[in-house]
Amino acid sequence: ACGSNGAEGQNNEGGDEGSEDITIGYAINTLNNPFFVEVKESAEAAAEELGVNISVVNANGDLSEQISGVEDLVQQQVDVLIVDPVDSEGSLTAINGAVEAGIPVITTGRSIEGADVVTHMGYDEVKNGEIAGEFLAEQLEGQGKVIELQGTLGTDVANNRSEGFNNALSNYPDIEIVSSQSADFDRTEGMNVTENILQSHSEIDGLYAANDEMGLGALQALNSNNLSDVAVVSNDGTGEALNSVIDEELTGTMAVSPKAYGEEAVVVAIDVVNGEEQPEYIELPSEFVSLENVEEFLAEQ
Amino acid sequence: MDEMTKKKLLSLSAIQKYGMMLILVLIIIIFSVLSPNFFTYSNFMSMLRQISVIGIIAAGQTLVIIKGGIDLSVGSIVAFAGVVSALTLASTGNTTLAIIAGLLVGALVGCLNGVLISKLKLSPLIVTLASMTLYGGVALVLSDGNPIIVSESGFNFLGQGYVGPIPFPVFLLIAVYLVLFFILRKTIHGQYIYSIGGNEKATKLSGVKVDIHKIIVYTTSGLLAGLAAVILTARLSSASPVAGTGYELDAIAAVILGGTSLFGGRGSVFGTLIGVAILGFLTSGMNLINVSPFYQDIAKGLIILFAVIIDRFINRDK
Amino acid sequence: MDEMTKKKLLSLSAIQKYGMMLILVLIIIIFSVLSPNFFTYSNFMSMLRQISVIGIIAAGQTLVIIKGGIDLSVGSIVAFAGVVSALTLASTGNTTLAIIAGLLVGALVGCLNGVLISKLKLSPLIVTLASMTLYGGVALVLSDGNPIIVSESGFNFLGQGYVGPIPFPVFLLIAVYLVLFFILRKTIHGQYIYSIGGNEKATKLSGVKVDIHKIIVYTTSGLLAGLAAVILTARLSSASPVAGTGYELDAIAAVILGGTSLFGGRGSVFGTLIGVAILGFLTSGMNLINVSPFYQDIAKGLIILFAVIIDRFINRDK
Amino acid sequence: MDDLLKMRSITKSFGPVEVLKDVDLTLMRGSVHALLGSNGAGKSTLMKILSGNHMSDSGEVYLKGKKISIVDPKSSKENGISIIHQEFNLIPDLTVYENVFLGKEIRKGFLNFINSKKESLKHTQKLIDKYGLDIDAEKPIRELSVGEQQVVEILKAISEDSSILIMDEPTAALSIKESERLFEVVESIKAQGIGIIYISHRLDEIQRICDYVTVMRDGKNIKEGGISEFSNEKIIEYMVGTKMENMFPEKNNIIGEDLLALNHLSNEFINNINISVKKGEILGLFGLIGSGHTKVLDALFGINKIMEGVILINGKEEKISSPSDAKKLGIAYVTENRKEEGLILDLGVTDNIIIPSMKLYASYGVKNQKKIMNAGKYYKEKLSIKLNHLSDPVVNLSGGNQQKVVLSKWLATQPEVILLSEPTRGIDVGARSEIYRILTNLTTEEEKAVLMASSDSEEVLGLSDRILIFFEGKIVAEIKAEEATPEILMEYASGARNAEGVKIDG
Ligand SMILES: Nc1ncnc2c1ncn2[C@@H]1O[C@H](COP(=O)(O)OP(=O)(O)OP(=O)(O)O)[C@@H](O)[C@H]1O
Ligand SMILES: Nc1ncnc2c1ncn2[C@@H]1O[C@H](COP(=O)(O)OP(=O)(O)OP(=O)(O)O)[C@@H](O)[C@H]1O
Ligand SMILES: [Mg+2]
Ligand SMILES: [Mg+2]
Repeated sequence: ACGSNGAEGQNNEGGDEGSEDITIGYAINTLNNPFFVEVKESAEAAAEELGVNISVVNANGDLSEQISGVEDLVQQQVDVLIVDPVDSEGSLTAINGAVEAGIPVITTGRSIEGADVVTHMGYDEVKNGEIAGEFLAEQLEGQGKVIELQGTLGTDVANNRSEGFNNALSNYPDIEIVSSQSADFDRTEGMNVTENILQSHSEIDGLYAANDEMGLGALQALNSNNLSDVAVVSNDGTGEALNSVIDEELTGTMAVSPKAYGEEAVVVAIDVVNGEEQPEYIELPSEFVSLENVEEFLAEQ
Repeated sequence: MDEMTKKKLLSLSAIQKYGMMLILVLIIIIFSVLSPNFFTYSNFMSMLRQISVIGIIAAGQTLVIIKGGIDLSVGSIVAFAGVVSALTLASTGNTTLAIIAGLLVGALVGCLNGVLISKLKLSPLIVTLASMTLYGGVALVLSDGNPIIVSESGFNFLGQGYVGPIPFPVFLLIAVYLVLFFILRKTIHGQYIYSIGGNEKATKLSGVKVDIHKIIVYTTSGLLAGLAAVILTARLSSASPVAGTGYELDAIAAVILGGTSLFGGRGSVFGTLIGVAILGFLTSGMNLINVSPFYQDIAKGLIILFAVIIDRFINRDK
Repeated sequence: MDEMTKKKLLSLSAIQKYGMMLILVLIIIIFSVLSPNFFTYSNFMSMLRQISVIGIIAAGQTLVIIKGGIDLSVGSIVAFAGVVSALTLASTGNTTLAIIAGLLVGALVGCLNGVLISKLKLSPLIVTLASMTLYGGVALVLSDGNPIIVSESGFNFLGQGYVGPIPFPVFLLIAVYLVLFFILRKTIHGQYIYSIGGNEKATKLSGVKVDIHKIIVYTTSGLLAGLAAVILTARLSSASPVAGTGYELDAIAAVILGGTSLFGGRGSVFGTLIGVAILGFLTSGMNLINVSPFYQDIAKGLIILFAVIIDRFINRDK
Repeated sequence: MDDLLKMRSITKSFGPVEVLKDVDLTLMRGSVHALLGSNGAGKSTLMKILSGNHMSDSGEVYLKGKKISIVDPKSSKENGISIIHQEFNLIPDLTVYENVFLGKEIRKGFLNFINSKKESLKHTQKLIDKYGLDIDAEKPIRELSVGEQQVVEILKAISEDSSILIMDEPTAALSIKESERLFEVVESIKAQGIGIIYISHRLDEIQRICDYVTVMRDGKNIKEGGISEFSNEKIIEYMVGTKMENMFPEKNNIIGEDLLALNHLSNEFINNINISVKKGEILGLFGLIGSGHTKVLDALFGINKIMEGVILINGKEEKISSPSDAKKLGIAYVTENRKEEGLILDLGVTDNIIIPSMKLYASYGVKNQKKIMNAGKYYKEKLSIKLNHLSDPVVNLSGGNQQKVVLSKWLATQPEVILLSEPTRGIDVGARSEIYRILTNLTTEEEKAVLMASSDSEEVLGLSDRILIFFEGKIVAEIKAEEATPEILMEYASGARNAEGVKIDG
């Protein structure tokens, strides 16, 4: 009944009974990152296909913007809310606001302790960091020098992925992390920071980046320094990163499949509105992708 | 006839003064038409609560800009003061102490900015830019990069509670604007803020201790950023070391949109409040009518432009 | 004796003029001591290549600020022009066309800013803030939020190639500074930029077509942001719709650090180049000696403060 | 001896340039002491040391026999010294009364933090009424004419309880009527035992109100004593160093054909203005403060919109909607407010001079540095501008020399018609006569036309071929120079005599 843009027109096409008037609110963490852009797009595509309205608000990675966005969705009287929390702890209030207004909430990505949500869909970022770290260590056969590029300091993902990576490497005493710097999840920064580090550590064997953007930037820096046999491992599994794996540029990426992420969330949200029971935790597919399995992985998508 | 012309001129100048107010009203009308959920008490309270943090920061920024300066450090102060406040609460369990700690940190940072700017005659932009970087880093180090949870309900009342039907942050927002309005219009300090912004040298030649008033202005700005930090922390039940990023630009935008000149000497907090409301209502309204996020920026940019152009035509002669 | 005093004074004023240069030298010396890899040809070229993007943007911003304005839209122009350039390349495969498209987009946005600011007498801060929001959104919509890959090696030469031993972006950086230096110091237009910034009213009353020169200044700033976008795209072999975020503040910081007054009327591109180098070398140097990321911001904030304070003591009388 | 203030052996240098060399000054209680000297002699600098704007390099100041130290404006005020600066120090967006009470607001309420604007307004209004001034206390400074701003500066200074009042060219922007009022104010202040230091380039007022005279030249004391020892001729001789002939040059210009005509020009400030000027003619526009004579020039130069009427140049109707249009038609305008409208204070002298005529000193947009330097040198010589370096920012020049820079910059455009508003405001006698000579030469030798708006009747009478008198935005009389006297000008300008029976140019 509300809204004047395209979303409204879509509900006529949906054939499913019971879903005609459903409006899903989606409070997304950020769109400054291709990963989340893909999440948003897949969610919107799924909503269109299933004939429901979807209303997306963007928090730009800021906690208070997330609260505001959720509040706006509550005012809009959405039927169900998907929250991709900016922070595993800080986003609690935002969710409580919606719960109090009687709107069922699903969280994706980070789980929020103590939140009264219908279900959580996600994965363990610490574990993902560990898997990526483990893979890198194996590539280096347990020895060598590596660089770590962290995400934006003070954010959850950055902390967890770094923690996991360091956990994994703590089992490999012969691998030295020569430098660990933040590159803000940003490609340009990834390139610049890598270039700087290469000035004092020109002989490196591996590089770990907390997301694909930084990893792709780092590759740029490595290539221009003619360091083509450095193993580069990153996180996310965006389309560009996967192509880079095929091209044997990127060694591997911890793919958390943005497509599945968005689609699944919408499907589950509709089920929630229709009163179907949900498990407490739905594990999202995540898979480490390297040259070995990249074709397979792409085919599945 | 002379009387009539005068009256005409008076009412014209009223419209001029409130040009931006008309635009705010226009925005409210348009969104009310587009969504039945916009023009409701609950949505207004929700929107006002949303703008309270930026609103309070922008109030302090107004004084700074009228004075002819600028304060880029307010965003970092929000992070720093929030973290300190939350840490204090965590270690002492004392709500009052935590609030005071947050306010104090803000005021101290502001005071230091003011001293550097006035006593060493440094550029406000560079000093507060350095502060912005510096205290942002301090917030990260203090919190170890992690958000700090605050579960004290007394503290969280500041962000989540109500005074009668009015959310507490909205109550604080109104109080801050009333106090600053009073300071600017009625006190000697307020008079000096305008005159320093208008002509610092002349003010100094009139025997005014310009430095002290400058320091007070930056301290006020810091203090209000500290207050904003406490409210934000209480709203979120947690303090994040990266909270407040970019708030400085939002606040400055609201101040300038509200008719305060970047060159100092003129402006009002009332205008700023309208500026804050325009920007805030716009975002909320677009979320409410479900404008796609990518198009929100485009719409926002166009509407800001439209607003200043309309305002210019209303104020054509100035 | 009179001759001697004169000479002494001259050399003093040279130090004053180059106060920031001394600080740059200090920074270079300190990092050279701390790391054997800092003071090497390859590191210098690498650092210069890194500052080329911000450097080129800051050059344009210098003109704007000397003129008494400000341009917040440059960051978004980097995103917008980069995306347009990459899309042009993708659809036509023509490198020249892609470069022209990027430059043109920048110049057009700048020109539009200039027209709104000069013809409608709007506040530069608000107009360019609106542009920043607007064109940031346009970049997102055009690219659908995704980076656009550029694999044309001719195009990528702009960011990755070398002219002899000098990286091409560094070559462009130097060229831009030489041209702007020439414009500011040697041309009528340059003279008017200073005089508009110094006293716009008096310049207008001298029969100068102030509006045209303002428009040219904003167009130049936009054009240079477009050039920076092309270089950045070529360096990364891809254009991101969120590239350039925050570059406006970095550029403004460099300009002010370089001694240009935010109130207009004075400054130089040479100073800006030093400001850009100080900020850039600082970051690079800290990465090089592996300062913990949490402490980098603290160090950077303190060093900026330290730099302006030292500069103030050298320039005490001004 | 009842001396109030003694300054002893004051020296002051700016960088390498010594502008005060062992200067002494003694001020008696209840006296008016004239401080005289040509532009750049160091008068304002000496006074700024007294008011705490500048610190002297050496020397002492004694107040009532006691040595005092003045380190900033505040300590100067605390010693009972107040000053009317030569350059205005007003806050443009504040009202008249807020400016008058700036720094001495009337406090009330909690902890005395409240600013009682009502009281300030009341007191300001009282002052305005007391001295019979015509000024709106609630108007922002921005909307006042230069003369009105000068009045505010005076109000600001006399509203203070001080024992010493410094007036640095207080009448420079005043017309006869306001000057007369000021002299009354000076008399009454003097009667209270206050000592006044009075700086002016108008010698007849010196004779009228001053008791003692100190003449400076090049930063040194030249002569001092009671006013009876000084005739105007003597003063000029001490100031300039040589005897001076006539102030106004012999006129033998031949008035040619019509050059410029304004027909029925009106806008919000002026009403149905008809003026025609011929080649080689100097037309004087005379009026009191706020009479709108400056506004006619503003309209002609495209600064203010014209609502009705037409402008003809050489018989052809021209549309002038901006200063650049006017400049293209060969019009130059020396505006009255040099600091705000005339100069770019941070730029050098040469840079200021070439701004309107830049195209003459450049090819393909690139400046010809040599030509520019030569232009700077040429005008420095021609108008004897006193400065250290042609690249010095004009903000450091003395007031009179700044005015010469403004004049130079318009002469450099080689205009056909020169508009001037208060062209010799603050200019010393030597330079003033030089400027009169230049203007006269332009009309005799180059057949240019000059329109000069001025509130200085002596100058209007001495220089003009014809005089138009303004009152409330209208021309009330047109008089041939030979037939005019200061009394006639005043009568029309103050509205005492009305225009009937007076021939208005048609
Ligand atoms: N801040 C300054 N820096 C450098 N030189 C200065 C400064 N202020 C004044 N001067 C120089 O000192 C000299 C004396 O200036 P001052 O203003 O005292 O002259 P004045 O006698 O008041 O002249 P006028 O009659 O034109 O007002 C001039 O040559 C002027 O250029
Ligand atoms: N911007 C403005 N807004 C409103 N009123 C103005 C403005 N500028 C000038 N005025 C008024 O217009 C009147 C005429 O001004 P004008 O400058 O022509 O006076 P003037 O005769 O030249 O006086 P003076 O000798 O003081 O310069 C004055 O009363 C002044 O207060
Ligand atoms: Mg003087
Ligand atoms: Mg006048």
